[in-house]
Amino acid sequence: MIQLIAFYLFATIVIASAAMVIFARNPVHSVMWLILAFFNAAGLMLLAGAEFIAMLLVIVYVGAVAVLFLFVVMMLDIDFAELRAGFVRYLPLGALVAIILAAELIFAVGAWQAGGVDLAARAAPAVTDKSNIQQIGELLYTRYIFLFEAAGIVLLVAMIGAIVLTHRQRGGVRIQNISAQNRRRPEDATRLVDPGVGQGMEL
Amino acid sequence: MISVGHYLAVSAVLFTLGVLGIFINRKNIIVILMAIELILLAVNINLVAFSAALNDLVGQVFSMFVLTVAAGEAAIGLAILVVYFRGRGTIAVDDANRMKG
Amino acid sequence: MIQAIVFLPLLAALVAGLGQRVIGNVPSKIVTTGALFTSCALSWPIFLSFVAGTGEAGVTPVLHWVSSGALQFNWELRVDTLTSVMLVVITTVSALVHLYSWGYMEEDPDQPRFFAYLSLFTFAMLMLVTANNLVQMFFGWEGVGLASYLLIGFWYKKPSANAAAIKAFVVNRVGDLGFMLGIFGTFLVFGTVSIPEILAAAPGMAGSSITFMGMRLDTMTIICLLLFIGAMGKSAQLGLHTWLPDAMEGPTPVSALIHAATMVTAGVFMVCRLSPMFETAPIALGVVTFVGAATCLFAATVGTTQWDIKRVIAYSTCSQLGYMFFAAGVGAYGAAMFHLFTHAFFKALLFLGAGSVIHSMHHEQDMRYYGGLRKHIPLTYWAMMMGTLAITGVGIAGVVGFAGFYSKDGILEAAFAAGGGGRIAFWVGIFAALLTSFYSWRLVFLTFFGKPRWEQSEHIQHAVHDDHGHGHDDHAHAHAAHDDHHHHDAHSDGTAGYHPHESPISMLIPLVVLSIGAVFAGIVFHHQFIYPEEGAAFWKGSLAFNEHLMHEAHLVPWWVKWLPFTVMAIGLFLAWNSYIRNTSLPARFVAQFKLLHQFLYNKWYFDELYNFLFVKPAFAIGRFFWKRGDEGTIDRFGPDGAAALVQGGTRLAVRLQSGYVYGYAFVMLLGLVGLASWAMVNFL
Amino acid sequence: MSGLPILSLMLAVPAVGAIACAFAGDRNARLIALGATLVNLALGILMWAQFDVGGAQWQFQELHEGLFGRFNYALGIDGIALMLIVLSVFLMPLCILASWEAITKRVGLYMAMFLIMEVVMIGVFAAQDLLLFYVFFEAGLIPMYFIIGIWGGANRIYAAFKFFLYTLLGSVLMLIAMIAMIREAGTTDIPTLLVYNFPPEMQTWLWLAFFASLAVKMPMWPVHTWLPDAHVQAPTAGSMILAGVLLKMGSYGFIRFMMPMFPDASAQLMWLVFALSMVAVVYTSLVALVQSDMKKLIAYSSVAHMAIVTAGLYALNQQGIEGALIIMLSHGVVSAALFFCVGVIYDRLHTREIDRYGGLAVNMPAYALFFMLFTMASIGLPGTSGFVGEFLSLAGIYEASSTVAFVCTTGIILGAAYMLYLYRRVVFGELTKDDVKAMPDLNPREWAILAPLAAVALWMGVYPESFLAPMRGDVTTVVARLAPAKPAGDAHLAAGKPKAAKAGDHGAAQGEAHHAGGVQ
Amino acid sequence: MTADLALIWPELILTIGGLITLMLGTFAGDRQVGLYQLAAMVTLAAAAAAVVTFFGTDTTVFSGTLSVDSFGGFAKLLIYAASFMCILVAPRFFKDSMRAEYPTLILFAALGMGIMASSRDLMTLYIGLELNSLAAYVLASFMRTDDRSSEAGLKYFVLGALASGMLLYGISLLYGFTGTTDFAGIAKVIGGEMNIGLLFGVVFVIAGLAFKVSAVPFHMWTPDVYEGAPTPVTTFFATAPKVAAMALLTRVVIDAMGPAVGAWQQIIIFLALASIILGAVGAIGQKNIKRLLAYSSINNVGFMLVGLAAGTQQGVEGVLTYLLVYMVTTLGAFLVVLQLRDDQGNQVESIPALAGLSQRRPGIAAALAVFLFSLAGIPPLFGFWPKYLVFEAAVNANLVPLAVAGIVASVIGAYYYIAIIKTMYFDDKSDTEFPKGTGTVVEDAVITASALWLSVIGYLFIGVLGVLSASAASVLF
Repeated sequence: MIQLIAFYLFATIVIASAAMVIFARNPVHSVMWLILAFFNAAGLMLLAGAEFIAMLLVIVYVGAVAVLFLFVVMMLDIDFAELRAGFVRYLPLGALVAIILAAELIFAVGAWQAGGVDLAARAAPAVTDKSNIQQIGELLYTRYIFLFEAAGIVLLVAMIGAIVLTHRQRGGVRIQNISAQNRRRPEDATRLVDPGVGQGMEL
Repeated sequence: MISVGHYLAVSAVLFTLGVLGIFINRKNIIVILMAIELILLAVNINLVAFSAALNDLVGQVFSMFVLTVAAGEAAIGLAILVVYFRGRGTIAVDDANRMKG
Repeated sequence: MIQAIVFLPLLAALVAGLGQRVIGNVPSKIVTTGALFTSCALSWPIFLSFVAGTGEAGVTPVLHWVSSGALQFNWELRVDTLTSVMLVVITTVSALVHLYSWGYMEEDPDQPRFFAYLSLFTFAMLMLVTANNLVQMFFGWEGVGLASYLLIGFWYKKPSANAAAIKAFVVNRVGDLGFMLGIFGTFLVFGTVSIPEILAAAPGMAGSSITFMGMRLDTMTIICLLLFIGAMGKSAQLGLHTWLPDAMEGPTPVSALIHAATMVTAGVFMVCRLSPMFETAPIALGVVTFVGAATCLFAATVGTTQWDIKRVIAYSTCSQLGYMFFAAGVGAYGAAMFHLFTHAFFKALLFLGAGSVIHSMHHEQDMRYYGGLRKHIPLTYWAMMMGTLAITGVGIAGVVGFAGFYSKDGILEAAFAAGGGGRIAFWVGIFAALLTSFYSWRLVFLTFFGKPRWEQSEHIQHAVHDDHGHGHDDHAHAHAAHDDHHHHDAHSDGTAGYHPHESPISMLIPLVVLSIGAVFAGIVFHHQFIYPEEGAAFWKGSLAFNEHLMHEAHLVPWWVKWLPFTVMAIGLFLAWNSYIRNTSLPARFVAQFKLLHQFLYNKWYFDELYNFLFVKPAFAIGRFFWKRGDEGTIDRFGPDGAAALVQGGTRLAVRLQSGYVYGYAFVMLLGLVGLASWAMVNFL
Repeated sequence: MSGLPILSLMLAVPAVGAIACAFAGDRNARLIALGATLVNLALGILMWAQFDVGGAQWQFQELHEGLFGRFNYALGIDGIALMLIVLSVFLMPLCILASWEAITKRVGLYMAMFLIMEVVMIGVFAAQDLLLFYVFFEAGLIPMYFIIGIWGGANRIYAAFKFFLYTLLGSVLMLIAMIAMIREAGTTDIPTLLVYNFPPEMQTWLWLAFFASLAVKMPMWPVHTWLPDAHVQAPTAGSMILAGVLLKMGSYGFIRFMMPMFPDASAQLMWLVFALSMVAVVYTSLVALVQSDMKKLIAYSSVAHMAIVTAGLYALNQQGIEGALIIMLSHGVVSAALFFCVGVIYDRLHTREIDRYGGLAVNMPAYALFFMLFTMASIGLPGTSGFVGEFLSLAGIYEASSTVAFVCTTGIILGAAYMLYLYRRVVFGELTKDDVKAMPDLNPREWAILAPLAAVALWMGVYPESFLAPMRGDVTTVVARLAPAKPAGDAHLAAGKPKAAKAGDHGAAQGEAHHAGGVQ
Repeated sequence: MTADLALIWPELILTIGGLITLMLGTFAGDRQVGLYQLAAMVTLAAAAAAVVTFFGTDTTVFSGTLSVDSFGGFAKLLIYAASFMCILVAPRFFKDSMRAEYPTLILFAALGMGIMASSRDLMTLYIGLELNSLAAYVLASFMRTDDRSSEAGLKYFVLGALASGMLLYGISLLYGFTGTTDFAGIAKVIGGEMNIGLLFGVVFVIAGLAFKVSAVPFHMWTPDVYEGAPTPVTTFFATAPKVAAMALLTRVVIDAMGPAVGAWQQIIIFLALASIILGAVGAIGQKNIKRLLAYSSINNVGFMLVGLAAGTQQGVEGVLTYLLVYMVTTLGAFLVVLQLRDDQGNQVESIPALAGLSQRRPGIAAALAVFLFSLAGIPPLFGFWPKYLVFEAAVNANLVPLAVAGIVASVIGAYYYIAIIKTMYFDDKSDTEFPKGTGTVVEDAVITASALWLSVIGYLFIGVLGVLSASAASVLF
């Protein structure tokens, strides 16, 4: 029973905050709502017994992604006064289509409920004597090792991408060049001049 | 008892909200990026719910990959947004129509 | 020998036509004229051998032509009695016309071309009459059409000549449409286009029926009618006659050769050649009779009102062709051929005589500006007189007469003897004979008698005033000589100071020769052509000679035999009364019967009718199809429409590609929802 | 000699020539092109001489199986293809000569395009593989597109696009039908397909698809409107080859594919062909009558002539088909000649407006003579090539339907009207215009083009056996193939009670009549 | 597992090569273009060689998540070749702003595409796809200083993310309703009774993948991104990812959804027809040649989908052949576009500026004409052949109406191709000068070779292509 209450609570908040994410006028608020949504989604997952994913959600999404969003929102010098929510002309039509989509989806997933779903053999049935995280770990490092590595490369690409796009070699910044300093010899640095009388000063 | 259907319904609504968020917004690209995160969240809920219902861990592993990729995607997305902002000085969706036709 | 007769003219035409630059004018003329006289000389023995009864029909193969399945026809030259008659007619008249043209065309810069055309025509005509199959006949048929076209339009700078040439060709083509369909029908029915085979099989087809354009008809009737349409076109029968008067735009020798003596009689020849077929189709024969009689009457009525000397003769030709047809229609093929034969001589004579008049009158053709020419050009006058006597049928029944007398009386008697429709034709013929007499004598009186009325003629005025003339020596002399007394007597005697000269000798020889023919052709040959026993022996089955009918024709009542002469006399009197005795009479008559005169003068308004019915609509419809059909409908809704549709699609696609991300996302969503909904609907 | 792959050689010579032309200078390109086409003409004549009339149906066969994987490099000709190839190689040198002075810009490319055109034409007629045929059939679009587009008149772009897209649209449907045929019959080999019996209901669809393509190519009413535009805008030689050969690809398709491969559908849908042909004859002839542009007039006349071809073919009897084939050859020669005649004066005055001319007979007598000859050939004067074809095909049509024959025969009246009207306005009349007066008569080059055309036009008219003989056997084959499906003609000849029948003649006539009404 | 490693040499080579290239760029500096360019190209060549050695094997590695077979091999060869060309032409385009990250990203993208083409598990599919996509987003906005480039990247990213969301949602449904992510397992379940959840999964997955192949109505990004992205990147987008996505779509449709023909065939048919028509219609009137080629790619994808819609081995063979020919043609066309520089050395993308090109640069004009006619599928150019194959497959699968509609729409497509040819050949010269010598010998050689191959020589390869595509396609059946 308490699970049910918790579920409805989390579900309601997830949906409500998700709606706020897209409808909020201030992007900073949107990020906040997003964070709230993530937290509650994590709650939902906990309810479903996926502890690891739930934690991951909080750590990765809230801890990294959402903060990144916040960072960017702050960094981009956006004039918040101008950021009134502007919605497209065909919002009613769009909303209608979206509602149809949602209805269809809900209708579709209802089929699962109706039963008669003929399922294939499980690739990795969950067992009760191991913890969720252990089982996932085992799967990741055995069966899905290739994908795990590939996911690593995805992140590498994301890193390269982010750097290549945003990294700027700033002109006019003087940085220490040690080898140049070491290579420096007196004759490079000093110049002997012999100014004539009355010629030493150039004003 | 909470059935998988409940989760799926929530996820369906989230997904729809995410999609809606992408195209109803005229002003702010960054909200679009957040909407994308919502979509991925919906997918994750789906995967986890199915995983639980099927008593199969593949869904959760998948969900982890989705999370990973989503993080990368967010990074790239924001990087592109920054580049775009540097060039145009705006992140209004309405302004991003230099190419059309 | 027959090859030489037929192909010499072709050879000459090619040499003169293509080689004129190389060999020059005079040699070209010599080559063509020489070839024609040779042909002529070779033809007469053949004809005379048939007259003598020693001639043998035969076919000379020349070259393979076409064989396609059962449809096979070759180039062949057939000689039999019928052909031999045509051979002499064609080669003789043609040779004489060639000779005549030396004088008539003397001042023309394009003489080799003219002679080449003439020879080419002769070749085509000879191919027509020697044809052993319908297709070769059609070849000749169209070939003479071509030559006719070229010769009518010989003075191609004249717009009227060009128009007349096209008209001649196109109207003939209408007839050819019938001819071709007739050939097709014949082939379909008989499985061959060989004339002897068809004629042999024709009786077996009598009474059979066939579907033609959705109608169930008697086989032989429809075939014969189709073929007859061809004959109508070529022989200028009522309905398809409109080209013939216009064809007078061509040089006069051409009119004599093509539009009087030979080509226009091709239709008659065709009907005679295929007479065994026509014999199996009584309805078709009835139509032939009717059309012939109608033409005969029609042309005669129009002929009485025309002023152009050549047009009068042209309508006269048309009318005489009508006689020939109704002769054929009643079954008197021999009589038809006989009239064709004699007509060739006297009508060529009339035309050449008219040409001589025109030549001497400086190309003035309007009889209103003639008059009193008898003394100036006596030889021409006498030649014309012979021709007129022949055409009006002067003669004493049973004793002696001019050529036309024998042949025309033969026709009228046969028509009377045939009974039924023939009786009507007879009376029509009698009436036409009256008119013939009237307009023929009218022509003579207007031209040769009375006082000169030349001064009103622009041509004459032009000739008198223009010192340079056309570089024409004779005329230049005339001008120089008469310039001094031009002023004092020009207006008093109506001559405008112009002195016509008799034509050169080259033009007069043909006149003389043809006069002989016009006088004697009837009396010499009428036994062979139309007498029952001699006729049968002469024709030897080359046409469906009806001995019985010809026998009957000799037994008609006396008044029938005398009637033609009587009406001729009446006509002569009327003409004399109107144009010699009381010259104001015609004007009063015209004033009295204005409508009738207008109707006749305007040739029963056929040209206007056709113009209204066919020519104008053809152009209008053509323009309609072009602008409204091709451009307005087919292109508009077809390619251009499709292009516009695509352009519309492009505009739509471009608008869809708005550049806004949310727009794109929305389209994607719509696609997704659409596909999902579709899948769901399909599934449920 | 039998080992010589003469067809491949005929394809290779212009192909190599084309490449050479593309890189050669203006003067050399002309010479190369002329040389290549003359070599091909020689080869064509050699082939004709070697052709065994009455021998095997397919001769000079070459087969390289699997050269193209899924389909074969299979060449071979029957009499019909032989004649069309000979026509093509005959016209090509004349086209090159016709362009000798008229084309001054980008000569190399021009000559290359013409030589490619020649490859394509020979390929179309020689291909014995369905797909090979299609490749050649379509390939003709490209060079023609360039020829019209680069060297054409003022409105050339529109014309080039219309030509290209219109004919392409037609062709693609044929491709689908070909795929279905290959699937059904399991082969791309044309001789095999020719005797394959497709299911009747399938035939109908295949027939319609082929019809869509070939009718456009012919072109038949109402899909003819590209032709006047293309002709008007194309350069002289382009019009010559377009009218001379390219249109024949359509009718060749009729007799090569539609009739023998889909006999049931052919018989079933012959009314459609007849109906369209009848409309075309009258309609386009009337349109031709009111044209003020010489080339447009001749283009419309082409449509009318091709309508008689289609009707003749679909008479489905020996006369109709042989006649249609002769019209194809004749029209190839005559319309090419007529277009060249237009080109001759176009080169001098640079206008095709009929009203700008007049009186040419005065200063250009030789030209006037040739023009007259071709005009007469065009209107089917007996003794010229035009007559034999029209006569035979109309005779054949009459056997099938007298009504159709009647309507089609009206074409000879209208044909005479518009052609003579044209001739009159251009050649006859007073020579008044100064620029026209300054036009010189034919030069030797123009003589060299017109004289052979004239000779062939007359040859075909006087002794068509040279052309009919090689095709006869093939036509017989087609007719025999169609015989089971062919409907009886509409004549329904019924014997009556002969009145004066002689005993002997009766039976013979009846038998003959029956024969005539039945299978020819 | 180590045995498995021996079978994924291409992927390993690419990964290591990518890292080496990155290092070279970092340590030797972005100026050492030749160095890292060479490294990347050698890597691709080596990977391709590795693929060739595995051609003919048909096995799976890593617990069935990845397959090593001829189908993947065929696709990978194309992908690597395209990537190779895109690296080859880059330095001349980017000039000073050329950086080592470019070849690196291409290499990783190629890796991702290889994974896509070889995937036989929804998870592999997703990872491969994202690996490719992330690299692609970055590449699209690689010209950071160019507004159009960044806008292209932005649009590509947003819509790509949406599409991958759809895909993922579909995947989750498929997983939930079949209990597995394995293609074979899915096929087994899907062959049984269909339910609406599965159906939605199929629809969503196809929609997601349709985005990658840019099939209508998921094509919206294509024109903008093609126009905005740097030309070498556009070249890349138009070739390699098309191959990968098409191969992936084929694999998913045939391998995973094969038994449920009714579920996907109509969708594919719709996508095919919509793509053919809209691709053709949209291209008309375009003034930018890159944009036009984008529409052309949409159009051509439509034709490929016709082959896929047949769902038969013949159809897949047709698709593969189509991909090969399309790739050669498109590469050639883009190589020509890259050579179009005015006398200032600026890239010319405007179509009206091409007027009279045939007189200024006859060689490249002729080559472009060949490519365009080939794209239009006009025989005797080789572009006809793959079109023939896909339509043959459609007809043989009794999809005659589709074939008819498609082929008729192809005529609309022909219109804009010949319109460019018209501009180049029929129009008078434009003001833009096109000096010669804008291409390297290698580029010229590639253009010449592909133009020749596409003109008629290609027909001689039909046999070889048939064997190759048949052996690749047979893997799926």
